[in-house]
Amino acid sequence: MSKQQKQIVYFLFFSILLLVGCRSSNQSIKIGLNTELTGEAPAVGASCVKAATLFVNKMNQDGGVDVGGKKKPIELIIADNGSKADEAVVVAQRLITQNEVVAIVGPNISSCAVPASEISENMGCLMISPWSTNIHTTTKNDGAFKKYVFRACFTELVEIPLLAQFAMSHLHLAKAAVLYDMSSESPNSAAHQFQESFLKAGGKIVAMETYTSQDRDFSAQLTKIQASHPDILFIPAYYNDVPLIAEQARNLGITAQFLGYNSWSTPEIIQLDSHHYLDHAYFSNHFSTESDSPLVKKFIQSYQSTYGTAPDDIAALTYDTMGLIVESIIKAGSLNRTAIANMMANIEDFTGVTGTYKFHQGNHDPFKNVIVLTIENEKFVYVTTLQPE
Amino acid sequence: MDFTPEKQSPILEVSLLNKNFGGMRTIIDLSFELAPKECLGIIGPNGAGKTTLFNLLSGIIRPSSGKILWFHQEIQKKSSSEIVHLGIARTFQNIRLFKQLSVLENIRIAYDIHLTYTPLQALLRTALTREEEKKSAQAAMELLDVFSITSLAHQPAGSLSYGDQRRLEIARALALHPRLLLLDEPAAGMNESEMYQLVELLQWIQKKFHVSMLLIEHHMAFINGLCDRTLVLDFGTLIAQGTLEEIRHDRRVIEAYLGEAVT
Amino acid sequence: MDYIIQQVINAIQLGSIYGLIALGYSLVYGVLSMMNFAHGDLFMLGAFFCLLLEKIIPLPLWLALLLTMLVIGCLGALLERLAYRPIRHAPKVSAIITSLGCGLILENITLAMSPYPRHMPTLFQNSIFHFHGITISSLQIIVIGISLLLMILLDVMIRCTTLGMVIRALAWNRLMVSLLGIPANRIISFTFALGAALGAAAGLLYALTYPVVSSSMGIAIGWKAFIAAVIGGIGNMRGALLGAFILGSTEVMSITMLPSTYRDLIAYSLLLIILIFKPYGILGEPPTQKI
Amino acid sequence: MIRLLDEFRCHFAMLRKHTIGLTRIFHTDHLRRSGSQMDTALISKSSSGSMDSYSRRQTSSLALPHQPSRPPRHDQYEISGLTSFYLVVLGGCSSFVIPELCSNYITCILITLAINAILCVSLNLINGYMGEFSVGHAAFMAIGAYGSAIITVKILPLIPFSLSSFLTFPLMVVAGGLLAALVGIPLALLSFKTRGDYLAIITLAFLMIVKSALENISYVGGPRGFLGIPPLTTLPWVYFWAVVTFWIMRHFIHSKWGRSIIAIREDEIAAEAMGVSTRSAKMMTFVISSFFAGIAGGLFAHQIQFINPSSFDILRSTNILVMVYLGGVASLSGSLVGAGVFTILYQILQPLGVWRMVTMPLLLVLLMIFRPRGIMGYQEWSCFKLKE
Repeated sequence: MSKQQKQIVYFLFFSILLLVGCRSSNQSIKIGLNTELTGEAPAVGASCVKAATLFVNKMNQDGGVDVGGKKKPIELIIADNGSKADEAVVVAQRLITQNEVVAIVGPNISSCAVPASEISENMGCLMISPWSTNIHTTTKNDGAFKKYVFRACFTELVEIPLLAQFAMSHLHLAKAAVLYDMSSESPNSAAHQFQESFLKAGGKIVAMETYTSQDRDFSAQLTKIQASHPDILFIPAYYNDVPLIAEQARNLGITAQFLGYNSWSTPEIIQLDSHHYLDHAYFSNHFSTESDSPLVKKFIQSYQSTYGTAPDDIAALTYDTMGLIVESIIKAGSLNRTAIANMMANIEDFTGVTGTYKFHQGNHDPFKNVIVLTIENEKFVYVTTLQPE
Repeated sequence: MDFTPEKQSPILEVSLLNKNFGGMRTIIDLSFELAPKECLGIIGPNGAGKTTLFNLLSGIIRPSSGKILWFHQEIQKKSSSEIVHLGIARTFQNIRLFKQLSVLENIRIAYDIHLTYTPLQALLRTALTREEEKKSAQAAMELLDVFSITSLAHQPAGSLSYGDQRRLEIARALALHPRLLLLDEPAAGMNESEMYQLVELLQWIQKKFHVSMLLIEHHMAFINGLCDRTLVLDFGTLIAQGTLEEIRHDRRVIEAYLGEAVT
Repeated sequence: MDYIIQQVINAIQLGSIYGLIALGYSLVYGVLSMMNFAHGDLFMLGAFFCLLLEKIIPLPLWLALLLTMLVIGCLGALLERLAYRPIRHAPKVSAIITSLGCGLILENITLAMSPYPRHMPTLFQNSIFHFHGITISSLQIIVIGISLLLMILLDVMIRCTTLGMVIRALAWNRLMVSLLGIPANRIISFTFALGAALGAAAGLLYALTYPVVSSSMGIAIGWKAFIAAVIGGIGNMRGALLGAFILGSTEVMSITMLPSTYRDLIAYSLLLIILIFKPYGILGEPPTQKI
Repeated sequence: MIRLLDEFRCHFAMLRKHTIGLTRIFHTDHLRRSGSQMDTALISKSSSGSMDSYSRRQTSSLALPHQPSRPPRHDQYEISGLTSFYLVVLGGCSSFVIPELCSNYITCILITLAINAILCVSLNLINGYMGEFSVGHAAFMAIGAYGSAIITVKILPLIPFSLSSFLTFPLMVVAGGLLAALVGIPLALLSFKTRGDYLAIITLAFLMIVKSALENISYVGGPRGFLGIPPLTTLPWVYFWAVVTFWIMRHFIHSKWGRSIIAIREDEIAAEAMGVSTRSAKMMTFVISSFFAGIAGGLFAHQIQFINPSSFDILRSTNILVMVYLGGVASLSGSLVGAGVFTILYQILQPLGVWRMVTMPLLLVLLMIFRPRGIMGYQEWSCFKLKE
């Protein structure tokens, strides 16, 4: 063998060694967190990590999770998907094959959750998205549910029609304008869902205006909206855009009632709205901090004492997601991924901080109530609970 | 006056050529002819429009009016590369070599106009492509040998001495196998002996490759050694033409160079 | 009619902010023929610095503006010294890549320090005037006023002072200027500082108008302002302004007349059309080349 | 303690030996870009070639005090054509073996690496070889991705008989590439008039237009993205496409068109004066470059199974640019190195969280300051050169 050939062989040998890498296994329950720490929605990822860490610390302090008679601690593996679809796929694959997690929490943003769910489904690993509302996260193209993918929140198909109904029957306002972020997936579908539901409920849509992510000047669109004299301005937009839209709308003399949906629910929105333009605006949400349930109170208290802020809906949903996973691990009594996913599908009475979860009849989207909140005195105030039919 | 040494039909006819830049008329009603194998010198004070004339002939800029006939075919509207394909090659006053590429590559790029393979053949690297590439590399090396810069074949062209760069530029133009060579101050920046060597080389080239030449030069000795006839340009107009001897005694030429006071 | 006038006001406001950023691009390009892609991030830092300043000591607007311009100006000069000067003689492309890299570094450091968008405090009492259905806020007037003032000051400085003359001379021939005994490096640093200060001022005004400050605001606005500078003819100060107003009014107009989803499509198509007919921008001149 | 140190030194020495060996295999020397053997042969041939006595006299009299001609170095580490063929085959075999042996994550990273390498080499054609500055490469990728996805998801099911994906997948990818190439034509037309910074802006605007248009077309899902793309991209397939891309690129670069675009980079007017039709050269470059970006897009779509317009924003273009300039301009091996280093660093730096986004550009800036041409700028591993 010549020197040159030898070197090539060495090179290949080392590269294969490098590729095979090292695999390890220990006695903890590994749960992966595939979330948006960087990119367009860092606040979402931060809340998600906080709540999950809180949950894991609590469980580990209690001695861990009972798996088939043995107490095992939980190990949380946090990975950043940068709010990008391709990164989310790579992260999902890494969590499943490198870190060998038993279940994945996240991604939260639908554009990441949809592709990541395909990976979980193909590789047979439970994935629960706390916050993704896109129907394709849990369903395949033919409409059937993916075996391994669930979500902890309601979808916009549930939320938005109830919100439209609320606007018509509670607020008695029938002329709506919509200003939405067209380049973001969730606001875009919420806007179109609202248009459909509001028309069905007997209302009238007088203006549909759009902007793109990162825009800060909405005056042209708002001037156009003002010319159509709406009673309601529905703003499906992420929390950092909403205060700006509200301020510019009020400054232009728009007096319409503001209406929002669950993307508003981060407490940041109140901090950004220092001039209270958003006071008395209504929005639908997953979660209210004003609940009387001891479970919720305990959660809020421990969250507040650990992080100094009140939890938002993403934190609450992540907390519930972790609870759901642990619940099905206990029920399954093993760390077998398929067994855990099967147990998950049979959960009918899990009570979390955002309400009671039911996954009946093979439905992987939970059956939950929609809560309506309003903003008063720098606080989210509970208004009413809407029951889906 | 008898313009052409031999009674042959001219290969290049320029008639009533004009070029305006904004309001500036750089070339005004210029007409001349070039016979086969003739070497025509162009002289004139700075700003007389000599380089502009070359740019017009080589298609880098388009004339405002007038005609350029090359073998009785109008070329004034053709692009620079089309004109090259018709057989007119040029060098530049401020050398424009591909400075980061090697000397050999400079020549090969010029030689590429003789290669006939199609894009598909290039992508698949067929036998024809390989053969032509091989030939072109050989031819380029032979040309470098003629100019005795073979030893520099793999140096970046920008690292060559000034005189070598001038020669390389001429070699590169010759690789196009032109029938007319436009040389813009080929001897600029050369010392006496280098200049004479260049004259000899150009004479040899003219004989060997049967090219006509049109050259801009300030050194009268250079013109004297090479050119059959000389045109004198001043402010864009042709003020005199003929042999160097005839021009030397032309009143308008003397005026243009030395001012009106001397008569 | 009210509607149209209102939209015209919107266009002017948008245009004047684009203009202020575009000026910074043009200034640096004019002197170094280098696209400083980090400019958008200096703009963002301007807003952040002012935010920080107001958190520590609440200052009046003019003082905050001056301080912000000063500090970000120094930062711009520092950036030039550390990142751009070492590669001034490298191929042009590496300068572009370096500026892209610097922009990303600045943006991501800010993101790491402050992952959430922040609210910008108001620096003065904003009052809103309504006449005949048209709405103007005092903020809008101040923003447009300060932008125009800065633009005029810059124009006067470039045209009428010795320093301006040196800057213009640098744009023509850097070597010659240094041969004349003028400290070219210092002038280049100063120009960078000036460009950065303008960007920072724009950042501050922008943050006042749209009081949410986030680390990603530099990229979106920066690219748009850059396009504005190119439409007008990059390197040309007046062109930058013209481009900014054209871009601002096109955006507003396309929202007014058509479904707003097509705004970007129309704005960028306009840019392409302008560059097809005027390849070097409306007021730009093609680079002269001696053959 | 001393024994430990000694052992460590031994280890280090071994490691160094291997590294040196490796660098020698991929021997780099930019002066010898055109291949050395051929030139030695030619020098000897032409000097003995027929030349009349006049010219020989000329030669001697003209000879200036040149540096003595350097004998071309012979390098025992040069990879022969046959060896590189074996390497390619070996890589092909391992592309089948690796997914079986290693985890999906490793496979996924390798697929991403190969796609990045294709993107990188296609952008290098415009930015490195032709010397233009395009920032709109993500647009071609988007068009390729959407084009092939539309064919897979919307058009193929309309065909009454079913075809195996082994047959259809390459066709779909090529169709995506052709679509991207078609869209590359108008951009090429614009590049005739403008150069440099202005062309950069045109490509940027072009990217924005493509993205904005995709957001407005509900047929492809608008901002919601395009769903349900089957996962057809496997490691052997991307390996195949990467090899095809590099193979074709290598031949293009070393053809007369390759030389003509390099000439355009060096001096457009001189290139035109050397008979290079700059228009057709530019057109060809843009078409080939956008074709391969489209191919990469098609592969990307069938890997991620979901595409949305925001996947193809300026940030993606910036990433490709970073890979090109990290690896080195005007170098095929540089593209491979750039894509490899970028993809792997991106994963290795994952634990840094947000600071990863600071580290990557910082590395780039340092590289630009200390090695402005990138790791392999204007240099080539011998296996990417062509024998003539």
